[in-house]
Amino acid sequence: MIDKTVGSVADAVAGIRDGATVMIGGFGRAGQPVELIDALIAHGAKDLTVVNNNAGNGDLGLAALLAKKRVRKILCSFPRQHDSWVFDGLYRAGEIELELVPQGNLAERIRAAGAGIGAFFSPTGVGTELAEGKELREIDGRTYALEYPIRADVALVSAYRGDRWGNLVYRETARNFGPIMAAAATTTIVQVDEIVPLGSLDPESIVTPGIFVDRVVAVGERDWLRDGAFVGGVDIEGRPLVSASTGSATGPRTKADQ
Amino acid sequence: MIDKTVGSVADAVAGIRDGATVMIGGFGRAGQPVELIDALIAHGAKDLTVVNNNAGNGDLGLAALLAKKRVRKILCSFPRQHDSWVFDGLYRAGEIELELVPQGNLAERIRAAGAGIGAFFSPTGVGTELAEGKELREIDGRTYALEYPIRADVALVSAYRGDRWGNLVYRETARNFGPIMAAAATTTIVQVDEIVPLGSLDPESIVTPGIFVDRVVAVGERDWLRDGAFVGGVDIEGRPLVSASTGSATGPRTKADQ
Amino acid sequence: MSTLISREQLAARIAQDIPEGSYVNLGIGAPTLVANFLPETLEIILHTENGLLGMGPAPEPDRIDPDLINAGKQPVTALPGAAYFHHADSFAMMRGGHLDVCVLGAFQVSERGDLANWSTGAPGAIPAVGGAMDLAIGAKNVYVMTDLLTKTGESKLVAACTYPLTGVACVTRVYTDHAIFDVTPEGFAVREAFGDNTVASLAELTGLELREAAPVEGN
Amino acid sequence: MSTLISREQLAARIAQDIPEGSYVNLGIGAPTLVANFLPETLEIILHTENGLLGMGPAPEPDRIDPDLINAGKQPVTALPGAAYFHHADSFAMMRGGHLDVCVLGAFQVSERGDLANWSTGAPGAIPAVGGAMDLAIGAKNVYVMTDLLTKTGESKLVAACTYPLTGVACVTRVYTDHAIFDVTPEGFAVREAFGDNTVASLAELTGLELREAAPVEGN
Repeated sequence: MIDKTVGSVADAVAGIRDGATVMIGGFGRAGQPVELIDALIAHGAKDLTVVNNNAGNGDLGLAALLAKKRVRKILCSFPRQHDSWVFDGLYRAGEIELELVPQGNLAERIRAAGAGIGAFFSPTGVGTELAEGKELREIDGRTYALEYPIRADVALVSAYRGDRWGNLVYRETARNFGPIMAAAATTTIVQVDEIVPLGSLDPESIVTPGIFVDRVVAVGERDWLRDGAFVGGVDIEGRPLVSASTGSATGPRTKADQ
Repeated sequence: MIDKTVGSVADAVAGIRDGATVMIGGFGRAGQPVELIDALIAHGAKDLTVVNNNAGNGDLGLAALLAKKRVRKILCSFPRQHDSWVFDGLYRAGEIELELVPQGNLAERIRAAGAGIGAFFSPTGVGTELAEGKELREIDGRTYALEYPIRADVALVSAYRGDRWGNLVYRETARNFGPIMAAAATTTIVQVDEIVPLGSLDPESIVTPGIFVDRVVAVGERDWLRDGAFVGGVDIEGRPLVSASTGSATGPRTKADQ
Repeated sequence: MSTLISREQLAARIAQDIPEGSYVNLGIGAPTLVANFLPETLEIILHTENGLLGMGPAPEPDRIDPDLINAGKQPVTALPGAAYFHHADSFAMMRGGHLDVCVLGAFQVSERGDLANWSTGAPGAIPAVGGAMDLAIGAKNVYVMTDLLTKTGESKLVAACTYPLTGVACVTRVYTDHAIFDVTPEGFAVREAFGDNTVASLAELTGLELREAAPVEGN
Repeated sequence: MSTLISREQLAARIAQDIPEGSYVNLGIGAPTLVANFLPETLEIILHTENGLLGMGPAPEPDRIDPDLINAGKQPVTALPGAAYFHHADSFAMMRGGHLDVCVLGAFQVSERGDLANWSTGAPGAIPAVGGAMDLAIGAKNVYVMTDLLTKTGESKLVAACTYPLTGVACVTRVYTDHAIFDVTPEGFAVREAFGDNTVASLAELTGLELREAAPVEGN
C-alpha cells in the first residue's frame, strides 16, 4: 500500500539538509505552509536558499524562519511589504542575499523545472534592469530574454485536502504557487487540513496528482472553516475577530502590497 | 450580459476563413469535436492547416474533413493508425503536407503559444531526425532543441459542460488537448454536451476559464451518458452495442495505435 | 491653476472606457478604485494575478476569507462564474495577451510608451517588482492611471524615463487628473482634456510636444 | 536452439522489477502485457500519456467508456485515487522525469542505450511517432521489452542503430526472450540469462562483446 501520510510536521520535514534550496508556497499569508515552516525552524536546517513570492509577513511563518537567520538567500518577486520588517532589517544589514524575479518569470521558471524545459524565452522584463545580462532574442518581431528553470531540493506546500497517494486539492487563491512548486522539487512536503480516504477526491478536480508529492501531513481545519464550510469570523491574517466592544483584532493596513 | 453561447454548430463555425490554421482537439475519438468538424465541412472553408494529435480515424470527423480535400497541411504526432485510410491515401498521393511533431513537443508548443513564450528548449527528439535543423544547446550537461509556439486562427474543442462565460469542464481523458488549444487560438469554438447556468460549475474545478473561449454550442448528451451518469452500452467508437445474437457492432481492432 | 479631476472622477472616467465582456486586471493602489465605477448592469470580468478570474467586491468584515485575496493581499469575493488557477496558469494568461485591459499606476511614462512604476532607484530602497512587469507587457490595452504631475510639480509624462523601467513601449493610454493621453508612434496625443486644460497648456505643463488625438470609433 | 521465454513470461519478469509505489508508463503493444502481471496486492500507479494517472484494467464490454482510453486508444478504467490532466501537463510529467519506469518496445537498442522504435525508415512508409520520443527521454528508468532477434535472425542489440533513433543514450535495461541486459558505460552487461543462455552464447547471437552485470541490491 502506498502511504505518503506522516504523523507529524516534525516527521514531515525530517532530513532537510543545511544548504538546501527550499520552495515555500503561498502568496502572502494565503497558502503559506505555516505549520511546516514552524517545523522547519524546530528542525534547525540552516544556510537555506528560499524561493517564495514574498519575503515574509509579520513575525510568523517565513518571517520567523528569516528571523532565526537560517536563510542565506531568497528568490522572490515582492520582498518589500508593509509588514516585511524582518526581511527589511536583514537586507539592510547585508545578512541576506536577494534575487529579485518578476512574478510571472518566477512562476514560469518554477514550472519549467517541473516540466523538464531547459530554458525559455520570456518577454517579461525585457529592457529593464531585471533582464540585464540575460540573453536576448527577437522572435517574430518581439524581444525575449532567456530564462532558466528554478529547481529545489524541497518544496513546502499548503493544500486543502489530500489522500494517501498524495493527490491534492487547494482552496481558492491559496492554490497560487503550490502546484508548480510541488512539481519542481526533489522532495515535496505538503500540509493539508485533512487527509481523506483514497478515491474521495474527484479525479476531474485533483489539482496536484500524487506523483509530485512525497509526504502529506494533516494540520487540522483552518480557523475560518467548520466541517469544510466557510464560517468566517477572522481577519485577513486568520486571527479571530473580537467583539465590537473591545475593538477589532485587525491591525491597520497602511497600504496595499503586491 | 456576457453570452458566448450560440444556437447552432453552423453559427459556431461561421467566419472561419479559407487558409486558416485550425486546431482540433481530441486524441483519436476521445475529445474530438465531431459536430463542429461536420459544421466546418458544411461551412466549406478550404486550404486549411490542421493541428491535431492524429490525422483522422475511419470516415467521420477529421477524416471526413480530409476526405473533402479541405486540408492543405496537417501538424500531428501520429497520423498512421489502423483506420487512418483517408489520410494514408492523400499522403501517398502527395495531396497533403505533413509536419510530424513528437507528441510532447506538440503539446508544449501549443501551450507556449497560449502562454506568450517565445520559444523553449526541449530535450525531446534531440539526436533524432525530427530535431534535424533545429538549434541545439547544452544546458547543465543535457542537450536541448529549440522549439517554437504553434498558434492557430481557430480552435475547435469538445468539452463536457460549459456556461455562458465560456467556462469549461471536460470528461476523463477526453480533456487531452482541449485546454491548451483553447488558449492558443485567436478564436476558440467549443461544443459541450450541455450549457449550464452561470455559477453551477465549481470554480475550483473549472479547467478552461472562459477567458480562452469565444463561442460555446450545446450538441446534446453523449450516447454513453444519461443525465450525466455513465450508462455504457457503446463500443469504443461510441456506437451502440447490438445484442449478442446479432454480433457486436464493434469492428475488429487489428492493432493498438498511439 | 488648471482644472483637475479627482481620483474618483478619474476612476469613473476609466471605467467608462471598459466595455462589457472585457477581462480586466486592476493594479494595486489607485487603479483598484476603477472597480467601484464599473456599472453593475455590465458584466466585466476582473482578473487577479494570484489565481482568480471573476473577482468580486470586498466581503463584509465578518466574512473575510484569508484564502480569497487579491494581488494587494486584500480580502475579496468570487462571483458566480469565477474560476481559480495556479500561478503559472495565471501569468500564462497575462503573458499570452489574453487580458483586454490592465490599469496600472506610474512614476513615469515616456513618449514611446515606456512605463516606470516599480522602483524610483533610490539608494537603499528595497527593490520589489511583483507582477508589474508581466502586467505591463501582457494586456492588449495597458492603461496608466496617475496624476499628471508629481507632488513637486514635475511631469510624469516624459520624453524618456529616468526611473528604472517596468516595460518598454507597452503603455496604450494615460489617464491623468488633467487629461487623457494616447501613446502614438508620434508621441503623446491628447484624447480628452478636462476642464480648462488645452493641448497648449498641457504641452507647457509636460514640456512635451503634444497634438490632438484622432477620433476613434467606440473603444 | 537456445531457451526462449514466452512474451507472457517476459512480461511477468519485468513486472517483478517494478516496486510498489512506482509510477509507470507501459508503451503500446507488448509492454501493455506487463500490467497483467503486476501483483494486485501492490499499488503501482499506471500513467497514460493522454491524461490519466491511476489507470485500471479494461472494462467489461458493455461498460466501455469512449472518453476513458489509454495511449493505444483502447478502453480502460480509472482506479480510486486516479487523476485526469491535460496533454501539456501529462507530457510535462514525463519530460520532467517524474515517472519511475517506462517500458517500451524496440526495433534496435545500441550499446550506449540509443533506442530505435518508431520508424524503420522504409521508403513510402507513413511516419508516426506519437509519444515515443517523450517516453524515451522522460522516465527515470527506460526498460525495453523485445525479442532479442528479429524474425530473420538479426540481433536487435547492436553496436549502433541503423534505424532512425527515438532517443539517444536513454535505455536503462533491455528485457528480451533470451536474457536481461543492462546498458552500462562499457556496453551491454548480462543481468540475467534465461535457461541455457550464457554470456558467451548471447555474445555470439548478438555479435557484441558482453560481460556479466555487477550485482545490484534490490531494484
